[in-house]
Amino acid sequence: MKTTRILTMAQAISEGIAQEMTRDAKVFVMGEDIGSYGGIFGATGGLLDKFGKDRIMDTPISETAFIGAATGAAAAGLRPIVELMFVDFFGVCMDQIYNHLAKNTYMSGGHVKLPVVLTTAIGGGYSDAAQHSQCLYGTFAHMPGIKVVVPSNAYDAKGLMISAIRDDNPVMFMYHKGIMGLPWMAYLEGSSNAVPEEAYAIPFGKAKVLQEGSDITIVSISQMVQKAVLAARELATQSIHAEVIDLRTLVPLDTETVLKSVRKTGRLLVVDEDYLGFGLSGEIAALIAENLDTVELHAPVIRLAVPNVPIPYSRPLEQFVIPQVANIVQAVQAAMLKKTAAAAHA
Amino acid sequence: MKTTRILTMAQAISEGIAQEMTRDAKVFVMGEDIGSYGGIFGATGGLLDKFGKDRIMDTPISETAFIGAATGAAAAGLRPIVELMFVDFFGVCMDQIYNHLAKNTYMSGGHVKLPVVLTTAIGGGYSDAAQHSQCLYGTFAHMPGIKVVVPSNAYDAKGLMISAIRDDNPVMFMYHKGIMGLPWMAYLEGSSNAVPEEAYAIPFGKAKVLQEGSDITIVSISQMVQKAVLAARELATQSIHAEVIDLRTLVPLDTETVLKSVRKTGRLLVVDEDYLGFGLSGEIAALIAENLDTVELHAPVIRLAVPNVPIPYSRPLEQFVIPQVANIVQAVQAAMLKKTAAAAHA
Amino acid sequence: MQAGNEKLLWMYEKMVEIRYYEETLAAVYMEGKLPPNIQKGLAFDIGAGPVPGEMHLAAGQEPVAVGICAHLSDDDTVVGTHRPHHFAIAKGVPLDAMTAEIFGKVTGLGKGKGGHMHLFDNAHKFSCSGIVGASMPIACGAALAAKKLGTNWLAVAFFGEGAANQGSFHESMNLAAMWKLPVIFVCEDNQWAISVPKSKATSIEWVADRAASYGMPGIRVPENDTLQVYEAVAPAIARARRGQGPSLIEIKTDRYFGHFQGDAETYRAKGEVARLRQNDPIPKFAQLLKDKNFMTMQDESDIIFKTHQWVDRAFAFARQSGYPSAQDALKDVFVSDHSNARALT
Amino acid sequence: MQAGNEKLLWMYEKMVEIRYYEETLAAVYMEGKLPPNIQKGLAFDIGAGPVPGEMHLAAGQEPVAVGICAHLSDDDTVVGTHRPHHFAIAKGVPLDAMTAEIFGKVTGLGKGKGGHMHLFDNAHKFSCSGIVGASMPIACGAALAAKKLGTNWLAVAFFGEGAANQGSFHESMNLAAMWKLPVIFVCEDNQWAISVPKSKATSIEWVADRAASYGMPGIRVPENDTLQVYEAVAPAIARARRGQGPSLIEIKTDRYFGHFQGDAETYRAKGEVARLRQNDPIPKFAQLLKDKNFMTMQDESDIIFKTHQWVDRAFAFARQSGYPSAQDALKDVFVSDHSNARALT
Ligand SMILES: Cc1ncc(C[n+]2csc(CCOP(=O)(O)OP(=O)(O)O)c2C)c(N)n1
Ligand SMILES: Cc1ncc(C[n+]2csc(CCOP(=O)(O)OP(=O)(O)O)c2C)c(N)n1
Ligand SMILES: [Mg+2]
Ligand SMILES: [Mg+2]
Repeated sequence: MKTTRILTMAQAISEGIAQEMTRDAKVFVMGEDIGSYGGIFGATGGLLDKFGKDRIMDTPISETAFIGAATGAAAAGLRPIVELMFVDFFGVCMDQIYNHLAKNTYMSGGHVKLPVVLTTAIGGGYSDAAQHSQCLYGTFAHMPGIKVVVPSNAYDAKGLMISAIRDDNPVMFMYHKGIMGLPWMAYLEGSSNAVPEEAYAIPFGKAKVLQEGSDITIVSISQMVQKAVLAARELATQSIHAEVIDLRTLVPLDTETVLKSVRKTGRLLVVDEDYLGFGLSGEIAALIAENLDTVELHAPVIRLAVPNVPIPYSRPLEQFVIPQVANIVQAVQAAMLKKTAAAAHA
Repeated sequence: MKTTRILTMAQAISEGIAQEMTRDAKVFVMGEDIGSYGGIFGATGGLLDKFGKDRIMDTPISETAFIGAATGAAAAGLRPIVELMFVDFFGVCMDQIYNHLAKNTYMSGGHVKLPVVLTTAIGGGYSDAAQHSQCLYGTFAHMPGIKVVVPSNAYDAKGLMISAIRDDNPVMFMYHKGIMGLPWMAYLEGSSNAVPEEAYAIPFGKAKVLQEGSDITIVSISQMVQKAVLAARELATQSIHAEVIDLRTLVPLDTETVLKSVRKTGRLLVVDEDYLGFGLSGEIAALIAENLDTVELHAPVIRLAVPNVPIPYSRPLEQFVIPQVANIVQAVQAAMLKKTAAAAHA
Repeated sequence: MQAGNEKLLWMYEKMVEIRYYEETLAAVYMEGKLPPNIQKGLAFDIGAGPVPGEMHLAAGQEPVAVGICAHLSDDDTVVGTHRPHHFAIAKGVPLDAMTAEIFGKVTGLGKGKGGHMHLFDNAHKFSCSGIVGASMPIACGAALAAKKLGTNWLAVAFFGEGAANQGSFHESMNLAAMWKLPVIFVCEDNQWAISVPKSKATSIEWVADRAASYGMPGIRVPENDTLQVYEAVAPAIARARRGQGPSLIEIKTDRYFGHFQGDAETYRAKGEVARLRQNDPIPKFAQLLKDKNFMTMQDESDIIFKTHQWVDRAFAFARQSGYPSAQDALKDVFVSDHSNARALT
Repeated sequence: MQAGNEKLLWMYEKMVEIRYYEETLAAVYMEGKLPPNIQKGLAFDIGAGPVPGEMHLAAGQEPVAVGICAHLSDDDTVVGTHRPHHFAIAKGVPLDAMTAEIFGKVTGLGKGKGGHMHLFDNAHKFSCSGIVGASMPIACGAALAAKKLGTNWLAVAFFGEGAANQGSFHESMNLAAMWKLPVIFVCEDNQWAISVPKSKATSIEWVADRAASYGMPGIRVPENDTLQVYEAVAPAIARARRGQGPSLIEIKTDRYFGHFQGDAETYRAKGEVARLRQNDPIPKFAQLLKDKNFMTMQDESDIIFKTHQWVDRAFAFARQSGYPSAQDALKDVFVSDHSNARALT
């Protein structure tokens, strides 16, 4: 009997973790304030009561030590879940993340198995300023050795979390604060959705086409997916039919779904809350540029992302640099009017 | 009277530093083994003898402390040059680099001036494996707040170093080990060239067209520029005329020079020693994809970069993942045969 | 070192000012954040109201800030934490520009770009950071500059007891000791790092004892008492000014509010805060000043009146100031603009 | 704890094996790296020859490795440094696969992907890293696993005295102490971090004294002496196995080669190495064993013969093994391949 309820993404994540912890005694959680506090963003809510302090371990503020310890414990056969409270803090522990957790499998010729899930909060929009509002998934996707999972809704989050825990490789699981459904932060409600009670796994590397459309492809991830869906709804009233793709994971990256869609629509808008330059939006645009032998574009690719500035604190500034639904609508409208030079010739 | 000599890039860098240190008593250098050793890669060779240990300061292996100290000293009016021995070690000190050095100017509304030059060695090709061979300039260019300078030859290195020291903002100065002209590492000899004795500054954000050509644009940076020049030479014997562009700085990025060239050639190959995904090669390809209204491509864009794997140790593996002259030649040949779907139609 | 009358009154004044500042902010912070003005279903909305985002208040921790800053001049550098207001006020950061920053206004210290965890004031050599442990390396740099410039200025790095387990603590202490930098490392032990008590995070009782690892003096201040702080740190200050290097000082203090505003504090024993507040250092200090005839009742009410007026005026200033214009977000990445910043299409 | 005869002979054997291994490697390393076979104008080419890249040798530091590893079994974890061979050999890592790895051959521990700073052997629970200070957090994790699995296994983190100023040292020591993890932190003090002497980098004399900062025992071993190491660490080992938590041990030792091969060592006083070599712990240990009649002349020459044979065979194995095929570079990013790896076009 399959039962579903509407859950918030935070609830879905902690439920996924709890089910895997019940199934597999090797799974445990470490991090700051993940015990009695339940995780600052609720990702480990209720777990301490269920599993006790030997499996739900609050740590000192020593990210290098405890994330490195996750690597060591995983190499020794356990399956740690370890939380970096905000992705913005990665700089204090990046060496353990990318020189060890991400590389030891490769450097050992595949002999060292590191089943670690590194959870972390991303995203802005609530005036937490430059050190607490970034996405940075582009940074992690750039460096090989860690899978990068970035869910946009509760259903996906649970299924992807279960896959992450069962994966024998390091997985970075990045949840956007503005879709966790926290009782203390406004959120995009599309992110709370029906979640089966039973455990289920969503495979990595499969993008989801959230809405089909023939005019333009909107590729996005995380909270921006929710904004893209709202924009697409608005565009539909203007008879512009956008296809909305949620990448769900960046490593592995589902290039086929994107290519297939852009071959159909001939237009691409990438919507991204990470920095514009040298990141996700560039990678997706490049994918099209590399495949122009099989993709025919009607309009140049458009990228919406944080315009290469740190996230400012003040609300009007922050709202200006983070892509909003209105920006997406406008960008699509602009794309519909633009023509590639080649198309103009033809 | 202007005098020039052939210098190695290491010599050019240390000469540039020495001249600025002589000019400005506020400039000093900190780092591991930068004193009596002269920098592991020679970037500070001879400086200890010239300026003494108060201005050429060997540090403990405490990158967070001494790079953070550079930020603090700069805010207090000094102009530190600080060395991170290999860029691969950034993970132990990234918080100080990107949450403080890179952001304090912005977060202070432009009031805090941080004239810091952060020098670091990049690149592989000599079997130093996954923790000592990366480029990672894409990572630093992705995050706003630091200028990113990556010279390909001695002449540029000196002029860019002098600009870096005179700049009132943080500058990451990344020198590739394989073009430093070290007496203990094979290098691409095009990197040692004529360098005026006098001090001179090369402005940031100006790419250099190293060789004009009409068939394809090769965009590159650092050591790969030297490889691209060799490939272009070989291609010329096959009557393929490649235009070779050295970006020189990634932040600021000279998009105009790239666009202008690709408008002319209709073909683009990006050659990059950083990881392929979510980095430099994607950004340059995206630049074209965004500008397809004014750029008409004959062939899809091609990217050559490290194929999303850590740098392997073993020579045949490493040589396989790092783009070589032969790969560049082949990629150009392939590009000359390919057609975009739009061009095929026309 | 004995504090003169003026210094004592200054300390009292600053503590009163800080306390009233934090209490005012606590109230203002809630504006617009509660139902029915927020998204349906929420109990609170952190991003709403005139002061959005996280808010870490320092009520109860005033002795740390004023006891240390009483020894400093404008030439000395202070680097604070994510909980920075008490340090900023004690260091003399102007209330108007600071408050405007906290409101995200263009008249703010950082033109609204920084916010409450990112207050920068060159004139008073004050800065802070939202990253735990980040104050220490930066203070080392300021101290290095002081030394290189041939001055007797010093730098103070404030940090919480939670931060004392961050790698930056160790690296900075060693560097400062090695180079004899004039830094005072000040650990505010309020016993909590968000929900994690010191006893679960720090393997020894006193962070101050870690000074021995670096060959520097370690000073324990066992009570949240202004005069104790002031006197205990004096030798460290003198030592630093004499060019003899850094010291580490740890002060037991109390956090009266939650870690941030909106924190349900379920991890705290019921009544803990009420108990702590019985030891409030401000009335205690007032009593002392009055007992010793350093302060009259009139002085006291003057101080209260004037500091409250300052704070009220600063909040009024902040409220009346305008927001920066949206496009300004693209400026100030660099002091002269050559960034890759570009507007959304 | 007194070492039995067998243990003593094992220690001697391993030291002889390590020394001969490092000396052999020093010679092999130079093959192909000198004129006239390299680029004109170079004195040396680090990337050339059968063993390219950086090479950090541990000759002189054998007592650290064998004195500690003599207490360990295959169930205990060792995490080494950028200078890892002595630890690997003492921990029982097979010489053939290790040497093949150093040659970049497909028969290597990591199929040639790791190289000399990245030796991984699951069977002997050995790993290492080229990042200074990185061994400590990872050893904490291995110890945490040992504890969670209900065993009395332990983990050893080796690191240089230079690494003792890296933040990871502090964080790991505190975490291990807090959680009573069975970790032995072993600081190899060879007095140099590349060209920087300990006296210019570390603000106190003994790293071991930093143990007090964490409430764990600190053990000083003032001589590069195998038996001293073995005996001094015994209580720490016992303590860890009893579940009483970590210890820090520091051993004065000597680096006979340069930091890496090719290092001109201009920073070292002339004759320093010759002086150090007069205290060579291997002949000293041999003499002791013979004096106490634990080892005959015959035993000694058997040991030398057999260890040299092992090493020679390992080098022959490595030389005869093939290189991985280039395309294999795209494999092993993940244990089951779902990476974004893709071949150059
Ligand atoms: C490197 C880093 N890790 C974690 C955090 C999240 N965080 C913010 S404040 C805090 C607790 C700090 O405790 P303490 O240092 O005692 O200061 P207090 O809040 O008590 O003033 C934590 C964990 C952070 N900002 N930076
Ligand atoms: C984080 C980091 N910083 C710097 C280096 C460069 N480096 C490699 S070995 C070394 C010296 C290490 O000294 P020590 O820890 O004493 O070990 P030893 O070489 O003496 O064995 C340095 C600075 C590095 N590998 N990692
Ligand atoms: Mg605290
Ligand atoms: Mg050493």
